[in-house]
Order: sequence, then structure tokens, then C-alpha cells
Amino acid sequence: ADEKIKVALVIPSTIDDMAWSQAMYEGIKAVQAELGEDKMEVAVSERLWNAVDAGAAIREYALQGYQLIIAHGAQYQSLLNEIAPEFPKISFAYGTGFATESPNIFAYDPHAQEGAYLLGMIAGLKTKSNIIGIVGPVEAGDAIKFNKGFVQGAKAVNPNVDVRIAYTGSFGDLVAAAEIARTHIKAGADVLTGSSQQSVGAINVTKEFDKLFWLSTDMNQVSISPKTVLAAQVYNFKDTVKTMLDSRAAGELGGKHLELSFANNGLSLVYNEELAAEIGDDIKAKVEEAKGKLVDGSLKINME
Amino acid sequence: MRGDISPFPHHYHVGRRDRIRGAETALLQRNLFMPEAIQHLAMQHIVKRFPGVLACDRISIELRAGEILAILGENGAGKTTLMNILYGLYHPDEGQILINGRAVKIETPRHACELGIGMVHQHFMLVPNLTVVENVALGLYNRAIFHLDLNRVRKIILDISQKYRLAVKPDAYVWQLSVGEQQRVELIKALCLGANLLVLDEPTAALTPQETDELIAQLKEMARQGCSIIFISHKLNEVKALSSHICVLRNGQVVYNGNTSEHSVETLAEKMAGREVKLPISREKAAYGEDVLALQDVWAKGDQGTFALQGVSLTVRAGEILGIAGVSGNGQRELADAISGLRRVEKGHIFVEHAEITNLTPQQIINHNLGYVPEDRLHEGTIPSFSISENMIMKNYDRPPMTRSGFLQQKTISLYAQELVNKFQVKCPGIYSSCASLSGGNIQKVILARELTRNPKILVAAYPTRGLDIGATEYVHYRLLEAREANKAVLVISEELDELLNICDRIAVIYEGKILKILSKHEANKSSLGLLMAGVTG
Amino acid sequence: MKTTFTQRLGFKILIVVAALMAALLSGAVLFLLAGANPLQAYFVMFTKPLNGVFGLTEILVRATPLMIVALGIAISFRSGILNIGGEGQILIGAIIGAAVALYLPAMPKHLHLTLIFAASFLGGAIWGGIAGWMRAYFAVNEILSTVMLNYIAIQVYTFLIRGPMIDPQEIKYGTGVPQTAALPRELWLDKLIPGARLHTGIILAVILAVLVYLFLWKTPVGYRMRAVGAEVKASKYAGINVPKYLFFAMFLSGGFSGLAGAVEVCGVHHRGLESLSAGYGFSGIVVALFGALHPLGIIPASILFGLLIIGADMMQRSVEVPASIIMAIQGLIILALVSSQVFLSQEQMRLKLVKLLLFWKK
Amino acid sequence: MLLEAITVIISTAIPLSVSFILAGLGEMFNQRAGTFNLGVEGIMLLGAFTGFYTVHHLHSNVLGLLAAMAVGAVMGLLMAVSVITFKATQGIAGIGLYMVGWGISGTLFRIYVGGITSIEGITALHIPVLSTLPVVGAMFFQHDIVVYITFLLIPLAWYVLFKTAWGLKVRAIGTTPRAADTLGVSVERIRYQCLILGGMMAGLAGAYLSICQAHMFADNITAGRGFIAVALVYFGKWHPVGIMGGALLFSLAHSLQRFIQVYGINFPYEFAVVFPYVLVIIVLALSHKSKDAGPTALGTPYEREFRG
Ligand SMILES: Nc1ncnc2c1ncn2[C@@H]1O[C@H](COP(=O)(O)OP(=O)(O)OP(=O)(O)O)[C@@H](O)[C@H]1O
Ligand SMILES: Nc1ncnc2c1ncn2[C@@H]1O[C@H](COP(=O)(O)OP(=O)(O)OP(=O)(O)O)[C@@H](O)[C@H]1O
Ligand SMILES: [Mg+2]
Ligand SMILES: [Mg+2]
Repeated sequence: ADEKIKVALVIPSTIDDMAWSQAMYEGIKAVQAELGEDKMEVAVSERLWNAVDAGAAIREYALQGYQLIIAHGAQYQSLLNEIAPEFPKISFAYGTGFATESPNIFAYDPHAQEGAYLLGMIAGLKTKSNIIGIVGPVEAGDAIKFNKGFVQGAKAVNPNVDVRIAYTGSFGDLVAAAEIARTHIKAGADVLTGSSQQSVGAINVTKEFDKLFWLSTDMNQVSISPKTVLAAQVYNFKDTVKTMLDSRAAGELGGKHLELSFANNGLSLVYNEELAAEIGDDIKAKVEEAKGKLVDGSLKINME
Repeated sequence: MRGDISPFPHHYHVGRRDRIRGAETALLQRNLFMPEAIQHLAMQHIVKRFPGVLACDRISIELRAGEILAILGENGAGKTTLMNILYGLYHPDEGQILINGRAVKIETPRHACELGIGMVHQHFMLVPNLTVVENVALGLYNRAIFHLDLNRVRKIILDISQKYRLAVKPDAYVWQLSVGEQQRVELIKALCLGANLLVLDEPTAALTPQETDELIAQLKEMARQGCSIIFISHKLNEVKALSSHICVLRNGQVVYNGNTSEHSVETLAEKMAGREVKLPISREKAAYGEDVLALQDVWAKGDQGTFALQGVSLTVRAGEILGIAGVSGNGQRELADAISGLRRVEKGHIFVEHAEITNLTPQQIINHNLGYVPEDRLHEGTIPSFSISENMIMKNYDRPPMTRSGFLQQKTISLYAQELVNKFQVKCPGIYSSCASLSGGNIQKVILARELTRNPKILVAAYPTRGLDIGATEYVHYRLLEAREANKAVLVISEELDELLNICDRIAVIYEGKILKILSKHEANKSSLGLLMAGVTG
Repeated sequence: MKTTFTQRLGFKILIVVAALMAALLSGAVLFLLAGANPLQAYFVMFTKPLNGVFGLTEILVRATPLMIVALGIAISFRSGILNIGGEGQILIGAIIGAAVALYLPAMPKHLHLTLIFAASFLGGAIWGGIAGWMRAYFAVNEILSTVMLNYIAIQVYTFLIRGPMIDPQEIKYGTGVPQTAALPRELWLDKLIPGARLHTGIILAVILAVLVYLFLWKTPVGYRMRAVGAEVKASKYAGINVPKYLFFAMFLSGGFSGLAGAVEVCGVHHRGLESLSAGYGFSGIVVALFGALHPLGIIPASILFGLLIIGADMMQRSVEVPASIIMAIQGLIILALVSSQVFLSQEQMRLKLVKLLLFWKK
Repeated sequence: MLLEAITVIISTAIPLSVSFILAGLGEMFNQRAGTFNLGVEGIMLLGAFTGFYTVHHLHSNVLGLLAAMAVGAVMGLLMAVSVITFKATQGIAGIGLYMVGWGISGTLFRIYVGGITSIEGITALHIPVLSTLPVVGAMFFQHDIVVYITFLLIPLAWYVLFKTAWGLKVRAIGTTPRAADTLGVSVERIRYQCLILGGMMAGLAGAYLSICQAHMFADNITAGRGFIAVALVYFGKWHPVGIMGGALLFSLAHSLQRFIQVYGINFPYEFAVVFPYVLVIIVLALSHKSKDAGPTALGTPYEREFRG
């Protein structure tokens, strides 16, 4: 059918959070740019952090005839499981997640641990103090996956490294993240990382110091601090969205568990070109080698 | 009076303002600045309505420099409202105020102050968490932003207090003071701020006889010097002694205007109440019953943490009224609180009919059948935001017949409250209106109705007629005597010696937390009590 | 100045409309800045939710927890203690409700639901009771303690749903999303209308409102609590154990919030998950105060507030303005309405306003 | 090692306490005057945005702080109009103001900035000589200028509240407005002044977060700090020193818990995160002997002709 496809996006924070939500928003926008505005209509509802409001939004989009409704958060799983059966003609998607209880639900699942492993390697190789700090939000979901991969990557290249994790207890409190970053730094860390939208607060702190590096995830956060962000794991949701649209066009409204990994280009690792001097070819080589192993499956990250 | 730093003497002679010297007095000067002395005040056809009440119904009064006008009227007649209008607290719906022949609109109390009007309010206008000095400073420095010289204010207060013989503790917090002390602070405050029209709304309700006499003398002196005074009181002998003119209000209307000299206290009472009033005098009894209430060496602390009761022992027998005379602040409040369980007894024992009630909870003591009319009628004796009917059942709401099978019985309660309102002639729009909307006198009636109707074995009444009009006072006295006849034990705390002498069987005098002496009816008289109250024994 | 009932009513309506207009006009500036048409936005906001089953039922879905929380808030405020810890109490109630639902052996539905509600009530009550107890016996201001307890509750809740109570599935698949397992279907509150989320919780809420009314105004315990709230000194004088009732007020108040948490779990989410409360602890305060702290006023107030939430939400989606705008508009409307309230309840204030207006004309 | 730990903890705690102290002092004046403003959080958010935006465009930190204070004053004024002139219920008005502040800051941020953007802002200042002192140098003398100003504001606030005529009036109208009124003190005017002052302080507190701490703005950057500041006013019993004590205690506890987390702990991090909140409650409970009942007219509008 060449009529316009209507896609709705429900996100917990905002389209400009430089993290999780923005990554998906840009993915959808990229698809739209490719298909053309006349072929695809996009609606976004932001700040639907809590499940009640999200539920209303999703239902409303469903009633308005949106064909693909992406609820971009693990916390929306339960909602979709209830709503989807009532709208069998509409495709729903959520992530991070695995369960597709209805045939019209897609679950997508970025393998945060993979990029984290590579970032961990860079950190392990770059640290001079052998102390690396992680600024975590809440010890759950993607943050756990990220941290696990990161620690293993760092240890793999530098067994002496001390990776210290501290949590703010909140996803959005970027001042608290900044404080944790400062504490890490004062306690000797010289490479930092962290996940979720709060981490932008921590990245900003790194600017105040010399010879301090940050490794970012979800999005390429170099623009926040071009002098300290060394590399980033980037989620390419564009392909995920396209897969869903294609699958839908092919008559499959859902029921798939879509993974984002290096193997399927769902993830990518980008280096900060400005800091090319900091990441020598030796480091790059090691990282790229590990990435190859992740892709061919010979390197497995322990997720226990 | 040269060198007197008190601003007061200068007020009535505007010309002398320039005599206030020194840079530091500049501030006071600014405060005292007034365009001209009030030579003549007229309030004409003042009308003030409140929802459901016509408080002032075309009232006109007139006053010249040097005159003392007494405004009389029953509780709720509209006296306070009229004065509040003069002071800018309320705005009249109709009518006008003329000062020296010119119409003025008094918008705010501040405006009134600037015009030279000072007021002692019936309900104290004091800030409890500030010291006496700070309270006064508030008025003196109401235009200042930074400058604040408390030492200076303290000196002014001490001078005034000395001059008018009104004892105060300048650095005590107001919340630590007894009602009598607060009354003195109110007066001192008004005197410190200075005015050439002074409004006094029941200023003597909580003063001792000596203080009252002193005040009256001073007020007369002020009037002689050209100050005009409006004086509201329910104590007609004061009115007689002080005022030159009277104005009697009833239901918001002026019912009489005239010269004081044409009346005796009795005819004044009649004018006011609209009938003859006769305060009852109790007759001595041949025999009394058992001791019902007994205190043995009771010690209790005051709010300041020192011992306010220092070994009080006394007994009250069935069928007897025991009076406690004393200058307020000598432990009366603590005594009543200790008996009713609202204050810890540190040492000693209290018995009700041989059962010890020392340090029981207030509820347990209520269950021992103690009735208590507290000093603070507005916030302790009643819950202002509750309706009259809810206040009437404050001590028996949770037992039959008010509560049955777990629920309040609305019908029973309403009937009960209505009956009490009728019986005690509480003037109110209805039993569902809030207690806060009642006048002080009527609040007191609500409390008395509640406490007496519960039929207690013992009744403790602190200052039961303070602020009541003469008709209501008469009524309360009859009730207390009725309780006595019904063989109750009654403890009355009061500063009104006439009251105590009229109704008590014995009178104990309290001084600095100790009972100095207990006098029998025939031993007691004004002078013997007066000396004891001042702490003079032997 | 004699006025008729209709005149007064008309004037009151005029005041409310004027206040609303003021709020909407200032909000219009934001819409214009955001490049949206304010008229269209407002039209959607006030008509769309009322136009169709979806909007109407969603209003009631929000009104349900709001009403229950607000009832509890009213109890505490009436007793002279300001409970701003609703948010934390909701979470504690929700997690306890979820635990009882998930870990108790199978039993008849209604028995099980009763247990869930009782346990969540108790949980919220204890959480609120902590603040009440500290206020009553240690003079710890309840605003401080409830604010702090909110943060503590969030962390406790997160710990439980990501740790001990996490859905075993999440462990199995390694996704680790912090949420409990789903409740068995028979424990979901029945839907009232097919295809909508509205559930029987609303009936429970209305029944509770009536019960709270009876409790506060028709029982001796209610009398005591209101007395303590109105005048502590007089309450002591009347023999009321003031600390006990301060504690009890917070205990009950927390209980209601806790119950609201369980109602959300059983009625809407069907499991314990992150950010389960949509700020009901705070909006509950607004609702309670708008309802004049009276249970029978809280019923319409919570529905009105539900309308405000849903309308703003729908408007944001259909006009496509930043989500923040709806927060601002809601805030402005709340400010305007609350600022007009005194003119509705106090005749004296109304007269003052009339005089002011007349004066201006001259 | 211990000394080092203490240095880290204290030196991170001090800047952390600043926004609480600033907002808390402002709220203290509000409450002393009898109005409580739950909207502090909203004012802080708008202040944070305004400060950020001004610095972003005008590259002047001083202007940024001033602009935040100005906007805070306007928000305070809005609150004042609502609760003083229109006698609105303070709890609701405060929550309304909070939503307005949050909503407007978020909206303007989206419209005019639209993404994470950082600013230079105000950075730490190493006081010559003092900052080189061992231990104390790092603890106390390597902070940004606003930190020092804030700690100077504490004695100033104390002086204003307890030693000036204005402070006396503030204390009086928070307890017995009618009494103050009869003495010619304009209750409404002073309450207005206090709310505006409180708004300015809250605006400044917000700007501190964006200009000095985060060097950026993001939606809901305050993350509840405004509510904590209000709570700390109760902790400090409406006294500047008490508020400072509460803010420092809370911040030190936060620094300590972060430090412990950073050094690796083997229990759920939630216990660490919760520690400051628990500590504040417990300390207050243990120090409950204080007599000050606080401003008793708190929350009640004043109208001359109302009674009961
Ligand atoms: N603020 C108010 N609001 C409503 N009604 C009021 C208010 N103040 C006074 N009234 C009404 O005005 C009437 C007169 O009150 P006012 O205080 O003047 O009496 P009063 O003569 O001073 O009595 P008392 O001898 O008891 O002091 C009362 O009946 C009361 O109903
Ligand atoms: N808010 C109010 N609403 C209605 N009536 C009121 C209100 N306030 C006072 N009144 C009425 O005003 C009259 C006097 O009030 P006020 O409190 O000034 O009396 P008062 O001077 O204290 O009386 P008393 O001499 O008995 O102590 C009373 O009759 C009372 O009913
Ligand atoms: Mg009077
Ligand atoms: Mg009177």
C-alpha cells in the first residue's frame, strides 16, 4: 500500500535528552527522511515516564489509527500486553524487552553490553591511575547490562584496573550524576562512563579537568564535551524501525524479538575524531578485533 | 518631667514636640508626627454589617479634647466593632468620621496611628513569641527598615511602667505571661506609642484593683492635659469614677447619651441591661459537706521552667465556694492546670474524694467529675472553628446519649445544644454557627453551660466573669451559687474582690505560688485581701 | 446590598470564568511562542476528553487514585497534620499489595483482593504512621519527614522491584527490567466498560468517600481528630490524647494512599513497575484542598482534576506542543482557580471585589 | 587515607549545600512571615533556566545570576498575588506555582535551546594562599564565588531577621498578623516583600545548579531539591544557622554515601542513597527539645475583617 504510514512514539524523557529517547527519535526521523514526509507521519509524546499517562497516550494513538506505535521503554511492556490484543490491526513495539505476548508486538533489545565491552577496553587501556568510575542511574535493566560489559572489557585488557560503580538512584538527576563524577575524580578515577540521560551531567564535569576521559553510550555524546568524550556506543534504531515497518508491510504485525547488536549493525562504535591522537592505532586495533569476535560470536560476554 | 525620654507627655501638647532632643529620638519623632491634635471627634451614622448581623446601626458619637467617653452595652452590642472602625480595622458600610470637623477615611490602623489614635484592644494584640520590648518596638519602628534600638525601647517601657505603676518584665516573652500581665503590656504599649485620642476596650478586665485605681488616676490626668479618651468597660464603678460622658449601646443602636454625673452605678446598670440588675450575695452556711477536692503540698512548674506553685495545700468542701484571690501571674494558671491534669505536678498530691488524681490524664480527671472553666476561653475553653453545638458536647460527645453504637447522635446533640443556648441565653445566630463568631461574653456562656450542665462534683472556674457584661455577670454568679446549693465544691479564681466577697465562703490568697492565708467570709474584706495580695502578711 | 441567589450565583460563575480566562490568556503566550494556535489548543483541551467513551473513562481512571489519596490527605489536614508523603505511601502500598497478590497461595478472588487491600492499607498506614509518630512524640515536623520518606520509599520500592521481587522472566532473559511479575488475571479489578481501562476501583473510591464523611463527622473518633486539628490546646482540655490522634491521623492518611497504590496495581498496571504513581501524592493534595477537605467535595474535585490531566494530555498530542506546556497550563489553571476560591466562599471578599470594580468605573 | 576521604567528602559537600541554603533562607523568610511556598522547586527550575540561558547568550555569569533572581522575584510576586491578595490556599498555590515553573522552564528550553548545551558558567576559584593550605585548603578554599557569598548570606540573614526592624516585623506577622497590623505594620506589604525575596533566593539557588554545578540546563534539573530545601527550613526551625546545619548535614551525608559507593560497597546502593534522608529525620527526632513552635500563623491568610 502506498498510503501514508502513521508512526507514533511514546518516550519517557524528551527528544533532546542526548540519550535513550533521542536515539530512538532520531532513528524514526531518519526513516522518515528516507521514505519522505508524504509517506510517513510521525507523532511523538514525551515525558511519559509513568505508565498511566503512557497508557492513555498509546490507547489514544491506537484509536486514532496509528499503525505502528513505539513505546520506547521497558516499563511499557505490561501496557502493550494489555492494549495490543484490543487492536489486532496495529503494530506495537517496546524495548528493552523480549516478551511478545501478542502477535502484534515487537520487542527490541539493544545489546548494551557489547558496546560497553569495547568501551571498557578503551577505558582499561587509557587509564593511568587504574581507577575507572561508572556513574549509574538505577541498578537495573540496561544499566546492568552496560556495566557488566564495561567491567569485563576493562578487566580483559587491564587486570589491575579498579572499576568503581556508584548510582544516583534516579534517571534524570543530572546534578547528582555530576556530583558522583566529581567524587569519582577526586577519588582518583581518570576515565569515566555512565548511562541514561542523567549521564550528560557527569560528562559536563569531565570538561573541568585535564586528561580525563568519558566514554558514552546510547548516543554519540561528543558534542557535549568534544575534549573528553573519547568514543561512543550508538544505538541505530533506524534499522530497527525499518525492520518493523518492512515486517508489517509483509503482513507480520509483530511477534518478533529484534536485537540490536554489532552483528546486525544495530550498534556501532564511533570515535571522537578530534581526539584521534588519544586513541592510538594500537588501541583501535584491539577494539576492532574484539568487535569482530563479538560479531562472529567467538567472544561471549558473561551476563550472569 | 524634664528629660523624660518617654514620648508620652509631649503628645497632648503638640507644640512641645520640638523638645524631644537627640538624634536617636528622630525615629520616635517621626512616629509621633501628627498633623494636629484631635480637638473634636465625631462618628456619624455609622453602619456596619457582618453576614447575618447588623453590628452598628447608625451609631453617632461625639467627643472633645479632654473628655472621657464611656461606651456601655451588653456583650455583642457593637462597642468593639465601633471602635475597630475608628481604628481603621473595619471599614464602615455607611456613615462618616469627622476629626476637627473634617471628614477622614481611616483606611488602616497605621493611618489611625498617624492621626493620633491609640487603642487598647479587647482581645490582646500581642505577639506571643516576641518579648515585651519587641512587641512595643514593633509599633515604634513600624516605618523603619533597619534601625532598631531595643535598649531604648526597654528604657521607655520601664519609664512608663514606673510612671503608671504597671509592673512588667520587659524581656519576658509574651507567651510566658499571664493574662493580667498581658493586659498590662497592652496598656503600656498603647501608652508608649502615644496618642491624643486613646481608645480603651475593656482595659481593666484583667487588672488588679490597685492597678485599676492607678490607671484611672493616670487617665484622668491625661484627659486633664487634653487627651481624649474612649473607655469601654463592664465595670460600672470604674465608668462612674472615670468618665465624663456615657453612651449606651444596645443591639447596635445608641439607646442613651448623657453625662455620667447624672447617674449612679445602679442606674447605669439599669440603662445598660434595660432592667434592674442585682448581683447576688451568698449567705453563710451552718455546715458544709466532706472535703471533695484536696491539694497537699503541690508543686508545679510554670512555662518559664521555674516553680510557679510552691507547696500549695488547700481543700474545698462540698457545698462551698472557695475563692482564690491574687494578682494574676502568681500561680493561678498553674494551679488550675495542675488540678485539671493539664500540667505536671512535680511534687505533692491532689485528691478528689480521697481518690488520688495527681498526674492523671485530663480525660481521667474529667471522669472524676471535675468541671473546669479555663482562663483562656477562646483557645482552651472552646474550639473556635467548631460550631456552638460541637463545643457544647466537648466533654461528653463520646458517651450516651451523644454517641450510641459508635455514632454521634445528631438529633440529640442539636436538641441538647439548643436547650443550653436557650437556658444560658447565648446570643448567637444559631447553634451551627462557629464559636469564633461569638463575642467573648457569649463564648463564656457556652463554656459555663457545658461545664455546669455536666453536673460536676467539683467546678474550677478561672476568672469566670472576666469581660462579661453586668447582666451576664449576674447570671454567672447565680449559676455558681446554684452549684453551691447543689452541694458541689466550687473553686473560683478571680481578681475581682467584689465578686469573691459576694459569693465565696472562704477566700485563699495566693502570692508567688504559695497560699498565704485562707480567710473565712467574715475575716475577708477588701483591705485585708488587698494587703495579702501584695504579699504583706501578719 | 441585597442580592438574590441567582445574582450571587451568576457573579460566582463570572469570577471563575474570569480567573480561567486569565490563566488561559497567559498560557496562550506559551502556545504562540511554541508556534501553536492557542484557541485550537484550548478547544481540544476542554472538549475532547468529554467527547467519547475513551476520554470520559480515562478521566475516571485518574480520578480513582486521586480520590482515594485525597480522602487520606483530607483526614490528615483536618487533624492538623500536613501529609505530603502520599507519593511514598502509594509506592509502599503498591508493593505490599503486589507481594500479597503474587506470593500468597491461591484463594477465592474476593478474599484475596480483600487481603491485598488490607495489607496495602496497612503498609501505607505504617509508612505514614512513621511520620505521624515522629511528629506526635518527637516533634519532627511532618512536612520534613514526609518529604524525606518519599525519597526513602522510592528507593525501597526500586530495590524491591529490581531485586527480591523482580519478575523471574526478567532474570531469565537477562533484560533486568525492574518490575514484578504480572498479577494473575483473576486479581485484576473488573473493567466497567469493555475496551476501556475504567475499573471497579472508582466504585470503591466513592464508597470510601462516604465512609470517610461518616467517620469524620459522625463518630466520636472523627470528632476528636477534627478537634485536634482545629485547636490543640482545647483538645487537651477536653481530655483528648493529642499525640495519639496525630499519629492516628497520619496512620489513616497513609493507609488511604497505600490503598490507592494497590488499586492502581490491581486496576491499571497489574504488576508493580517503575514510576507507578503519576504524581498522585501531590495532585491528591490539590484535589483534597479543592474539595475543601470534605469527602463529598473531593469526589467532584478529583473528577475535575482528572479532566484537567486528560484534557491537557490530549491537547498536547493533538496540537503537538512540547509536553512541558501542559504542565505550565495546568499550573496556571490551578493558580487561577485557587485564587478565585475565596470570592466564592466569602461574601465579604465578594463585596470587596464589587466595591473595587465599582470604584474603577468611576 | 582517612584524611583524604574527609577532604573529598567535605569539599564535595559544601557546594552541594549551596542550593539548599539559598532556597532555604528564602523560604525561611516566607515562612517567618506566615506564608509557605511549596513552589520553590518551580522557581528554582525557572531560575536555573533563566540563569543558564542568560549565560549562554550574554556570556556574563553575573547577569545570569541576576536574571535568575529577577525571574525568581516575578515568580514570588505571582505567588504573593495569589496567596496574599487573593487569599488562595497556600498549599495548592505552591503546587500550582511549581507546575508553572517546571512547565515554563521546560517549554522555553525546548523552544529556545532544544538540546543539551553546556556553558562555561562559574567555576571553582582557588583563593590565593588559603587554597594551598594543606587539607583545609582543598576543603574550604577551592570553591566557586557563589559558595562564599552563600555562607556570608547566613549571618546576614540572621542579622536581618533578628536585629532589624524589618526582621522584627517579619517575625511578628508570621505569628500574630492582627497584632502587628494594629501597630501599623502592613502585613500584606511585608508578606509580599518576603515572598519576592524568597523567590529571588530560590531563583538564585536554581541558577547555582545550572551555572555553577551542572554548567547546563535540562528538564527538571532540580530533581526535587526545592522540596528538600523547604523541608530543611523545618529542620532548621526557621533559623538561618539551623538551616545551614540541616543543609550541611544533608549534603555531607550525600557526599559520604557517594564516597562509600565509589569505594565499592557490598550492599544494595539504595541503602546508600537513602542514608541522607534517614539521617536528617533521625537527627531532627533526637533534637526535638526545641521550644520554638515556629510561625503559628503559617498558612493562614490575613484579612482584617475576618474572624474565626
Ligand atoms: N469580624 C466580624 N465578623 C462578623 N461579625 C462581626 C465581626 N465583628 C463583630 N461582629 C458582629 O458585630 C456584633 C457586635 O460586636 P462587637 O464586638 O462590637 O460587640 P461588643 O459590644 O464589643 O461586645 P462585648 O461587650 O462582648 O465586647 C456582634 O453581634 C457580631 O456578630
Ligand atoms: N466573625 C464573627 N462573625 C459573626 N459575629 C461575630 C464575629 N465576631 C464577633 N461577632 C459578634 O460580635 C459581637 C462581639 O464580638 P467581640 O468578640 O468583639 O465581643 P467581645 O467584645 O469580645 O465580647 P465580650 O464583651 O463578651 O468579651 C458578638 O456578639 C459576636 O457574636
Ligand atoms: Mg467588645
Ligand atoms: Mg467584651
